[in-house]
Amino acid sequence: MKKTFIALALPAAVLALQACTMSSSASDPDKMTAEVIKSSFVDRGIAKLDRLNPDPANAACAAAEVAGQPIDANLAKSIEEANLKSVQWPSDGKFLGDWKQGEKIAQSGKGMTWKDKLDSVNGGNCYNCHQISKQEISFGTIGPSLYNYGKLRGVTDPNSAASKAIVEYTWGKIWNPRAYSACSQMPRAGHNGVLTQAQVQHIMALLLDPQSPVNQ
Amino acid sequence: MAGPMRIRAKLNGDKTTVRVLMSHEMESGQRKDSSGKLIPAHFIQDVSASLNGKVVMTAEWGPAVSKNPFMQFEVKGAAKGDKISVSWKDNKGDSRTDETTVS
Amino acid sequence: MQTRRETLKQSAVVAGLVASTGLFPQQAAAYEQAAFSAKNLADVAKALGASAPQESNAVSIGGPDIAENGAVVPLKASSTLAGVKRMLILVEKNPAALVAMFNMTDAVEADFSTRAKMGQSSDVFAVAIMSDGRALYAKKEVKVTLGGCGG
Amino acid sequence: MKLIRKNVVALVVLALAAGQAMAQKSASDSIAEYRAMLQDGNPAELFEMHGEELWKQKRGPKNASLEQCDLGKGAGVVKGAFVELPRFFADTGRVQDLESRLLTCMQTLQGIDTSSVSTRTFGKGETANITALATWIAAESRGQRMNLPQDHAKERVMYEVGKRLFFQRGGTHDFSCATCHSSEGKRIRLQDLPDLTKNPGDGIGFAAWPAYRVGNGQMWSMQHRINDCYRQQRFPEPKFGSDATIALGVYMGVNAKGAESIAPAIKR
Repeated sequence: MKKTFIALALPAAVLALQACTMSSSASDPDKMTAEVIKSSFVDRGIAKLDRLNPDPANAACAAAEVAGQPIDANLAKSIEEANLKSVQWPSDGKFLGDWKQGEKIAQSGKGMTWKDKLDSVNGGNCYNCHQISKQEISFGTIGPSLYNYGKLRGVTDPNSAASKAIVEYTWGKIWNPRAYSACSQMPRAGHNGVLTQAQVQHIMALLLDPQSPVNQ
Repeated sequence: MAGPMRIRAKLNGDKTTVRVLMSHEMESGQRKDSSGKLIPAHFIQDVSASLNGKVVMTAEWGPAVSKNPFMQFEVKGAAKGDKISVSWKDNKGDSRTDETTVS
Repeated sequence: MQTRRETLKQSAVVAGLVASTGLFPQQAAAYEQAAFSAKNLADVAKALGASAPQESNAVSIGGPDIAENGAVVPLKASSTLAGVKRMLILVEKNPAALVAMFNMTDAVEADFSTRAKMGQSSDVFAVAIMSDGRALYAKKEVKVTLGGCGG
Repeated sequence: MKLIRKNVVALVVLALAAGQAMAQKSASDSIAEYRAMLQDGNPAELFEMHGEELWKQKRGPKNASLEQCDLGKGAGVVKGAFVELPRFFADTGRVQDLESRLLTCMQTLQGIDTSSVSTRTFGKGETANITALATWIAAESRGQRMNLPQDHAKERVMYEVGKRLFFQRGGTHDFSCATCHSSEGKRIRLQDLPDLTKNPGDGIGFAAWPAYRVGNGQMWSMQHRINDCYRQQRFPEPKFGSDATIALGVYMGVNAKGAESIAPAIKR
């Protein structure tokens, strides 16, 4: 967690520089916004003000959205490359854990708000945005359906060479979705320390284990 | 002191639909506070409704009736201008009575 | 047309009246604690001195198929029969099944609605306790869903 | 034995899947039905009654009511005020939303000590009073269409600030308001998410709050709604009546121009 925010401090300075180079009329609301943020927010519980330090990808994606334009293609590419490099692959070499635990993690949206404690077990927030198993009818649609995720991709044995590419992609996507899509709306669950390596392994099993209800 | 009820009594043909909203916590006795202690049950147990002073229905409730309770029933033989009054009493002995006019 | 203000003023007066005349005739008979502690339909009926519950087309239960929030589930119990003494609303999987009991007079229809808390998906029942002691019921399933965010 | 059990489980799962496919088709219909059942008898009415009393009641060191409070349409004008807020107020030199304006009136007209009013006291004391007042004031404009002014330069700046805050990504999950509220027809779990970057339709989004939350039985003002969005975004906390919350109100309110207000609504 701490590591992430140290990494974020530098880009904030970059952002400030970018703002100064903009035309004065456009820079007014940006400057005003920075002042409003400064005067409006306070620390509460574990949610400290440093959570507002923008990293360059967040700032660039938000600016593009404000302008109603897609992010610059070269910038997108560099963001994706940098993030792919930072993905931590499973230290024990195991990509898949237990789908039953994965289901519980996918169901939970808990953790890291100002009401939570630092040592609380975080959820993956998955069902908030995705359909996953067919049994759960209360699912969101912000992200694509993940029902039959492994089956549709032909994963019959996640340990096989044939499945290697999709297994690694899925790990990278959960760990840090920005590795493949610069302005992804999906949280960087691994990179930002929302989920532990073991939790990511369980979610991987939920999606890719042929025994998982997702693939029935 | 508990806030007033919102009572509406509307004549439809020969029946009057009475809708009541009550201001009450309806604490179930199952919930725990932030320190893990059980919050004691606090809920409306007895309800009574009258038409021009004569009791037309009573009710007994458990703690599973929702917070800020809603109740609806149909009274026979009321006319516009008649008084409908509703009372409740909770398990701690607090009570409240309000009334309205059939419209 | 009565304003809310007038209603409020009057309520104080009425409250005084309640204290003196006693608007709770059922308190002559105590609160049905046993019924409100019972775990299922059969035990609730037994606690109220009724016979074994039987399903009946003349009783109906109204409620949603899916409740977006279990904290507030609108339920309606009604019957077309004459001779109904009490209408009950039950949620089978709650810690105590009986939610509410409505006692009839000739001046009201056997038609009552309220809102119940439900901890989980469950069958819900409307029960008519008849003057002759029969307990007639209707049931339906209400699914309780998980809400968004969860944080 | 084990094998047989496995087969049975598989069968059950299959049957469930078929059943669920049908349930899924009608799940949103069922939810709509559930919401419709709650419309008649919205406990927000209890707060509305309390708010009206508070407006007319002489309170505070100055023993005054709020009946001379200027909500933007002149002293004491309540009807229609809600659908034009937040707006610029010359006496404070600020753009204010309904709740921060009520705070001003309680201070100036009634002399009430409002230091206890904060995000930590939602549902309690004077903060609860402000919510009740906002509930009644909103109800007095029920059925009118959102029509926030953008005449004053500060109102236009606040719109631009609100827009930037709306898209600001941060917190541990990189969420912004836009993550959930910038496209049509999306859901979180089973709850529909309004697209707040434009007019989301009558009685949706900004035109629905204050609202009674059935989940916790609480009356939530827009301040409380925005506060809890930020909590779930894993941001630090915006102060009660802070410019960030007001700017977001301007952004959502201006975008909702023409939408019919149904506030106070009832929500899950």
